[in-house]
Amino acid sequence: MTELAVNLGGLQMKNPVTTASGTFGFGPEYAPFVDLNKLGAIVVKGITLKPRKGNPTPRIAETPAGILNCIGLQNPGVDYFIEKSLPYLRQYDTPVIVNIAGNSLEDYAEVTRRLSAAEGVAALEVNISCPNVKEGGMIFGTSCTMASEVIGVVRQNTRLPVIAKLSPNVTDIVEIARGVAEAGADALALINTLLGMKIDVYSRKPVLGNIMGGLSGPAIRPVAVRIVWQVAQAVQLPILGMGGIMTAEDALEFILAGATAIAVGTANFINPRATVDILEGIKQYMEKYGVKDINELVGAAWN
Amino acid sequence: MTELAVNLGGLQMKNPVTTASGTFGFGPEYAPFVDLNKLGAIVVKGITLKPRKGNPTPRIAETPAGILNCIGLQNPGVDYFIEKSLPYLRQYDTPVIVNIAGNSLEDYAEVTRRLSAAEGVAALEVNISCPNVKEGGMIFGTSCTMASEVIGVVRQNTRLPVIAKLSPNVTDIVEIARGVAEAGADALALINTLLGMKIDVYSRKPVLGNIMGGLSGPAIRPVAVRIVWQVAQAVQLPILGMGGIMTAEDALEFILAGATAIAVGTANFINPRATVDILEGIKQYMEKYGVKDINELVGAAWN
Amino acid sequence: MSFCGIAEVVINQKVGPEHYLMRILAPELTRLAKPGQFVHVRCSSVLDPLLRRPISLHGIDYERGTVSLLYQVVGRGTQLLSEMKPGAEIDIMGPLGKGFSIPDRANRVLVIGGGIGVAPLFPLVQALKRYKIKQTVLLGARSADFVVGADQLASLEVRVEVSTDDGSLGYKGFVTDLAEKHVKLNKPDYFFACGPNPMLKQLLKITRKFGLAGQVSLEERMGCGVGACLACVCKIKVASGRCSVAGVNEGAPIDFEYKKVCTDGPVFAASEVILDD
Amino acid sequence: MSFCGIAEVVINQKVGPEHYLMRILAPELTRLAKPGQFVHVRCSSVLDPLLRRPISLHGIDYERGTVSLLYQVVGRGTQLLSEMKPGAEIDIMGPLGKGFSIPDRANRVLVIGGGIGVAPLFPLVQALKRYKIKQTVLLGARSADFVVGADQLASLEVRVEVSTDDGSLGYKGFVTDLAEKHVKLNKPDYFFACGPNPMLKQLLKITRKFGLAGQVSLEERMGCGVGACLACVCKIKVASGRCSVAGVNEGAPIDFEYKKVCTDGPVFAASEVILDD
Ligand SMILES: Cc1cc2nc3c(=O)[nH]c(=O)nc-3n(C[C@H](O)[C@H](O)[C@H](O)COP(=O)(O)OP(=O)(O)OC[C@H]3O[C@@H](n4cnc5c(N)ncnc54)[C@H](O)[C@@H]3O)c2cc1C
Ligand SMILES: Cc1cc2nc3c(=O)[nH]c(=O)nc-3n(C[C@H](O)[C@H](O)[C@H](O)COP(=O)(O)OP(=O)(O)OC[C@H]3O[C@@H](n4cnc5c(N)ncnc54)[C@H](O)[C@@H]3O)c2cc1C
Ligand SMILES: Cc1cc2nc3c(=O)[nH]c(=O)nc-3n(C[C@H](O)[C@H](O)[C@H](O)COP(=O)(O)O)c2cc1C
Ligand SMILES: Cc1cc2nc3c(=O)[nH]c(=O)nc-3n(C[C@H](O)[C@H](O)[C@H](O)COP(=O)(O)O)c2cc1C
Ligand code: FES
Ligand code: FES
Repeated sequence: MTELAVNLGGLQMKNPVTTASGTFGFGPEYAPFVDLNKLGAIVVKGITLKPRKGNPTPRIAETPAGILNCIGLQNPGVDYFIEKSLPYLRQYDTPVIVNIAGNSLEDYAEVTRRLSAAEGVAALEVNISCPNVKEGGMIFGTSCTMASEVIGVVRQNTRLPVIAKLSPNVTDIVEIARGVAEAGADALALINTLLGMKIDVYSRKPVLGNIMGGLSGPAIRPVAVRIVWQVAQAVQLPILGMGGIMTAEDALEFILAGATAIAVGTANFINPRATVDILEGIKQYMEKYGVKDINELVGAAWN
Repeated sequence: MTELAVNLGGLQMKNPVTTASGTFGFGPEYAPFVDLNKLGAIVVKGITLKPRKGNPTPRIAETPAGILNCIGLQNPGVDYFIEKSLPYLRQYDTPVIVNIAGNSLEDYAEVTRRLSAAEGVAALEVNISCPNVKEGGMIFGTSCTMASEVIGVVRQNTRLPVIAKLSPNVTDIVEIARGVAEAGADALALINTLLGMKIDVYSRKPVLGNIMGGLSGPAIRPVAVRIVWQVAQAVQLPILGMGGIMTAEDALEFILAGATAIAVGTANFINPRATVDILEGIKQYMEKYGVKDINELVGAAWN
Repeated sequence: MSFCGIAEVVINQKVGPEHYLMRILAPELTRLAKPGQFVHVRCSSVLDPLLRRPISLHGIDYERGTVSLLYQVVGRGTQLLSEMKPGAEIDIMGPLGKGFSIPDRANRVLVIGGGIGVAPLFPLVQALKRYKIKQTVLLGARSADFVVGADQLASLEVRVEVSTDDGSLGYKGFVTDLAEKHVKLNKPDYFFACGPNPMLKQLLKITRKFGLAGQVSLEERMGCGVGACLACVCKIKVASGRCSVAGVNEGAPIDFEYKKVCTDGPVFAASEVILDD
Repeated sequence: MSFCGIAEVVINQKVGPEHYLMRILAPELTRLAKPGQFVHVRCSSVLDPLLRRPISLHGIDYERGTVSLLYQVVGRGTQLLSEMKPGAEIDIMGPLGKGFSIPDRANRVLVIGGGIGVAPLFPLVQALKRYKIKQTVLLGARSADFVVGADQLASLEVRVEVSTDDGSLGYKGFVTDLAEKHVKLNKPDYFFACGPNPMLKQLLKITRKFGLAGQVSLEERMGCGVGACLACVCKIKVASGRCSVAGVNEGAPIDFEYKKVCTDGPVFAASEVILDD
C-alpha cells in the first residue's frame, strides 16, 4: 500500500492534493466533477471581513500557457461564508483551509478570530500576496516587516495552523519566508501569481479592467518550482506548493523540490477533474517506482 | 510612407527591431535566413573580459510556452570578439550593440574601454541581470546600489550610449531603473530572464546542468509588458523592450506599453526569420491603421 | 450534473464567411441540455491556447444524442476549432449555465439576434413553437453574407425579418431599429435577445421605454465556466429601495452586485441587467 | 544556405514499436542535404511545445526532392510528429550541421548504430557504397522489435549484424561487444557511429584501445540549431601540449573547449570528443 498522508504544519491531510484559493470557489462548484471527499484539503476563495465587489471586467485574459486575472477578491465576507458556505463544506470528510485577506492588521485579526470560532475550519492560509487589490494584498507580502506583522497578528488570534501565502514578486523570497517563520507561521504556501499585464494592440488599451493582473498557469511553473526549491532548503517549514500544476508529473516536480503538499489552481478551469486525476497519477507513479510513502519524495531532488 | 526610425538614448536606428543578446550569436549564424541590413540593430551575445567556458550541459530545457537556459555566458572574450567578430559585423549597415558582463567593477570598466576603442560598436548593453553566473551577473542587478555602481563605472569609461539591462527578479524594478538612470544610463533594456528551474521526475534531479536557469519566451511576456509599462511611466529613459516577443502584435504590445525599440530573443529559435517577419508586420499594422510614425505608438496605451 | 470528457465531431462545415457549424456526438451531454445553455470546449490538446471557449448550444438533437454549435472564427481558439475534422475528438464540458425560461404569460414573442448572437436562439425558437407561442424573429448582421440561419428559421415556419447594416439584405440599418418598429406596431408581450453588448444596450433602452419584459443572453470572458473563479461577472441591479429598476436611471448611480454569467446566467431577466460601455 | 519553411508530409507511417518513418517533400532542402546532417522541425503550430526538434536525415532522395526521417516517439514533440497525416504541412528548417566526411584512406569501414542512432547511418551507408568502400554495419537494440532498418540495409547488399540486449535477435549483448569482436577479428581501418552516450563512451574506449580512427554523431539538447544560442555544446579536447589526445588520459584532467553540436557537429572526429557520464 502506498502511504499518501502528509502533515502540513499541524494540519493532517489524507493526501497531498489540495485546491488553490480562488480557483475552486467554495466547494460546490466542482462537486459535479470531483468527489470532494477524495481531496487532501479544500482551500476556498479569499475571504475578507466585509463583502467585496471585486474589480470591473474583463477580469481574465489568456496568455501563452497562462492566464492573467484581476478578480480583486470578490467575496461575500466572513460572516456570510461562515453561515452559508461552511455548512456545505462540513458535509465532507475533507479539511477546509480558509484563505484570508485584509486591508489592515485589524482586518486580518478580526477575520482570524471569527473563523477560529467557527466550526469546520481546519487551517488559515494568509494571503499577503494578492496583486489585485489596492490596499493590503501584495504590499504586505513584498515587505519583510509587514509580512511578519500580518502573520504575527494572525498567530496571536488563532490556534489553527497558519499557512503564510507569499508573493513571488520579490527580490529575496527566502528572507520573507524566514520572517514569517519567525512570526509564527506553521507552513508556507508558494506561490501566488506573478504580476503581469496584456495590451490589446487594436484598441491600444490594457485588456484587463484593472490594467494589471496576476499571472498563473503552466507558464509560471518554472518560477514556482525554483522558489519552492530555494525556500524549502533554507527554511524549516512545510510547504504547500503551487503554480501551474496541470498533471501528476507537475505535482511531483514540486514535491521533489521540497513541497509537502500541492495545490491545483488554473488547471481546474481546463480540466475540472484535475485534482483527482493528479492524485491518481501520483499513486500510479508511486506504485510504478516502488515509493511506499509520499513523504520519501519530499525534497528528494536536493541531492 | 511610414516612418520607422527611432532613437534609443542617442543610438539612431532605422527601425525598432533588434535582437536579444545571446539568442542571435554574433550575426553570421542567422545571416542565411535574415538580411542583417534590415535590422534596426544587432545585439550580440554577452562579452566578458576573459573568455568563458560557460556551464555544463544540459543548458536548455523546454517549459510551457517558454524555455529555461543556463548557458553561463560562454564567450570568446572581448579581444577575440573585437578581432574576429566585429569585422564581420562592420560589413553591414546596422548598428552593433555589444552586451557586456563582468565579475567585478574593474571587469566592466576594462571591457568598456576596449570596446569603446574598437571600430564598429554603436552602443553598450550592460548585463547586470544574468541569472546563470555565480559572481557578478544578477547579483549586480538585484541591488539598487550595485546596479548604479556598475552603470556609473561603464558611464565613466565610454561615450557610447549605455543601455542598462535589468533583472525582473526584484521587488521594485522602478527603483532600480531610477538608480541606473541617475548613474548615467541612456536607455534601459527590459527584461532579462526570470529565474526558474525544472526537475525531471524520473531521474529525480534538476534538468539543467546548472540547476537553475533563466526563463524566456512567450510564457514571460505578460511580466515583461507589465515591467515596461511600469518603468516607462516612471523613468524618463527610452526602453528596449523584450521578453517573449514572437509576432508583430507582441512587439506592438511592448511599444504601446512604452518601449521605444524591441528585441527578439527566443523567437529566433522557433522562426529564424522572426526579426524581419516582425518588422514587416509592424509596417503592415501601421499602414492599415494609418500610423505615420512609429514613435506615435510609444506608450500610446497609457491613457 | 454536467458532462466533461471526449466527444466525437460528426460534422464541422463552413456555413458563412467566418461561420462554422459543428455537430458533436455526446449523448450524455445532450440528454441534459436546454435552450440557452452553453458548452465549454478545448480548442487544443496542448497548453496553448490554454482556456476552454464557451459556445452556445445551437442545436440539441435528443434523439441522435448530438448537439450543434454555430460559431464564428474571431481568434485563435475558434480558428483551431474550425480546423477539426469529422471523426476528431473534442474535449467538451457541459451543458453549463441557466438557459432561457419561457414564461406562462408570453403570447406574442419577439426574438432578436445580432450577429453570431443568433446561435443560441434556435433551440429557443423550436421550444416556443412546441409551446405554440406566436413569435417573430429579427436577425441583424453586418451584411448579407453575415446573416446565418435565416433559411433554417424560415423552414421552421416562423416569421423572420432581417436587417443589415449596409442594406445588402432586408432592412437597411440596425436590428434594434427593426425591433423598435416591431414593438410599436405589433405590441409583443415578451422578448428574448442575444447579441453584442452595444446592440443589447440599445435594445434595453427601447424595451424599457415600452415596458416590454424579456430575457437577454450575455457574454463575458470566462475561466472555469462553473462559477468558481468569478471572472465572468456582469452587473445586476440590487433589488433595493435605493434604485429604480424600471427605466435607465440616468445620472443617479445604480447599486449593483456582480453575478456570474456562467452559472447565474448567461440568460438574465432584461429588467435586472446593467450594461456598461 | 539553409531552407526554412513549410513542406509537405508525403508519408508518415509506423515502422516499429515506437518508430515512425516520415517522408517530406522539400526540394530546396533536399538539394542541399548531405549524410549526417539534420533538420530542425516544429511539432506544433502553437506555442506549446515551443522548441523545434532536431531529427537526422535518414533518407535523401535527390531526384524526388524528398527527405525522410526515422524517429522514435519519446516525448510530446515526437508524439505530435507521429500524429501528422500525409498531406499535412510541416515547418522544417535545414539541412543543418556538418555531416559525415568520408576519408580517402578508408578501405574497410565499420558502421555502428545503437537504438534510433541508426537513423543517420543510412545515407552514409549509401554513400560508402557509391564510393565502393567495404563496410560492415552493426545494429544494436533493446530487443528484436526495436531493431529497425536491418532489412533495408540488407537490401542494399551490405553486411549487417544485429545485437539485442535480451538476445531476441542476433547476438545477445551490447553492440559494443559485437564491435570489439569485429575490430579484433576483421581489423577495420575506420568507423562511424551514432547512438546513445553510454554506448558511444564504451565504443570510444574500444576504438581508442585499438587505435581505430573514426567519426561519431552526437546528440545534445538544442535551442536554435544554427550555432547562435550555445545550448548544444559538447566537450572537445583542446589540441594543446597540455593533454594527450591519443588515449583516455585517466586521472589527469583533460583540457577541453565547448563546441556546438549543431554547427561544429553533430559529427565529430572520434579522437577529439570527451563524453561525460
Ligand atoms: C455564454 C457564451 C456563449 C457563446 N456562444 C457563442 C456561440 O454560440 N458562437 C460563437 O461564435 N461565439 C459564442 N461566444 C463567444 C465565444 O466564446 C468567443 O468568440 C470565443 O471564446 C473566442 O475565442 P477565440 O480564441 O477565437 O478568440 P480570442 O479573442 O483569441 O480569445 C481570447 C480569449 O478571450 C475570450 N473571448 C473572446 N471573445 C469572447 C466573447 N465574445 N465572449 C467571451 N469570451 C470571449 C476567449 O474565450 C479567450 O479566453 C459565446 C460566449 C459566451 C460567454
Ligand atoms: C543532431 C540530432 C539528431 C537527431 N536525430 C534523431 C533521429 O533521427 N531520430 C530520432 O528519433 N531522434 C533523433 N534525435 C533525438 C530527438 O531530437 C529527440 O528524441 C527529440 O527531440 C525528443 O523530443 P520529444 O518532444 O519527443 O521529447 P521530450 O523529452 O519531451 O523533449 C523535451 C526537450 O528535450 C529535447 N530532447 C529530448 N531528447 C533529446 C535528445 N535525445 N537529443 C536532443 N534533444 C533532446 C527536445 O528536443 C526538447 O527540447 C536527434 C537529436 C539530435 C541532437
Ligand atoms: C482566478 C483566480 C483567483 C485567485 N484568487 C485567489 C485568492 O482569492 N487568494 C489567493 O491567495 N490566491 C488566489 N489566486 C492565486 C492561486 O491560489 C494560485 O496561487 C495561483 O493561481 C498559482 O497557481 P496556478 O498556476 O495553479 O493557478 C487566484 C488565482 C486565480 C487564477
Ligand atoms: C539562450 C539564451 C542566452 C542568453 N544570453 C544572454 C546574454 O548573454 N546576455 C544578456 O543580457 N541576456 C541574455 N539572454 C536574455 C535575452 O537577451 C532576453 O533578455 C530574454 O531571453 C528575454 O527575451 P525572449 O523571451 O524574447 O527570449 C539570453 C537568453 C537566452 C534564451
Ligand atoms: S467563468 Fe468562472 S465564475 Fe464564471
Ligand atoms: S542549438 Fe543553438 S548553438 Fe546549437
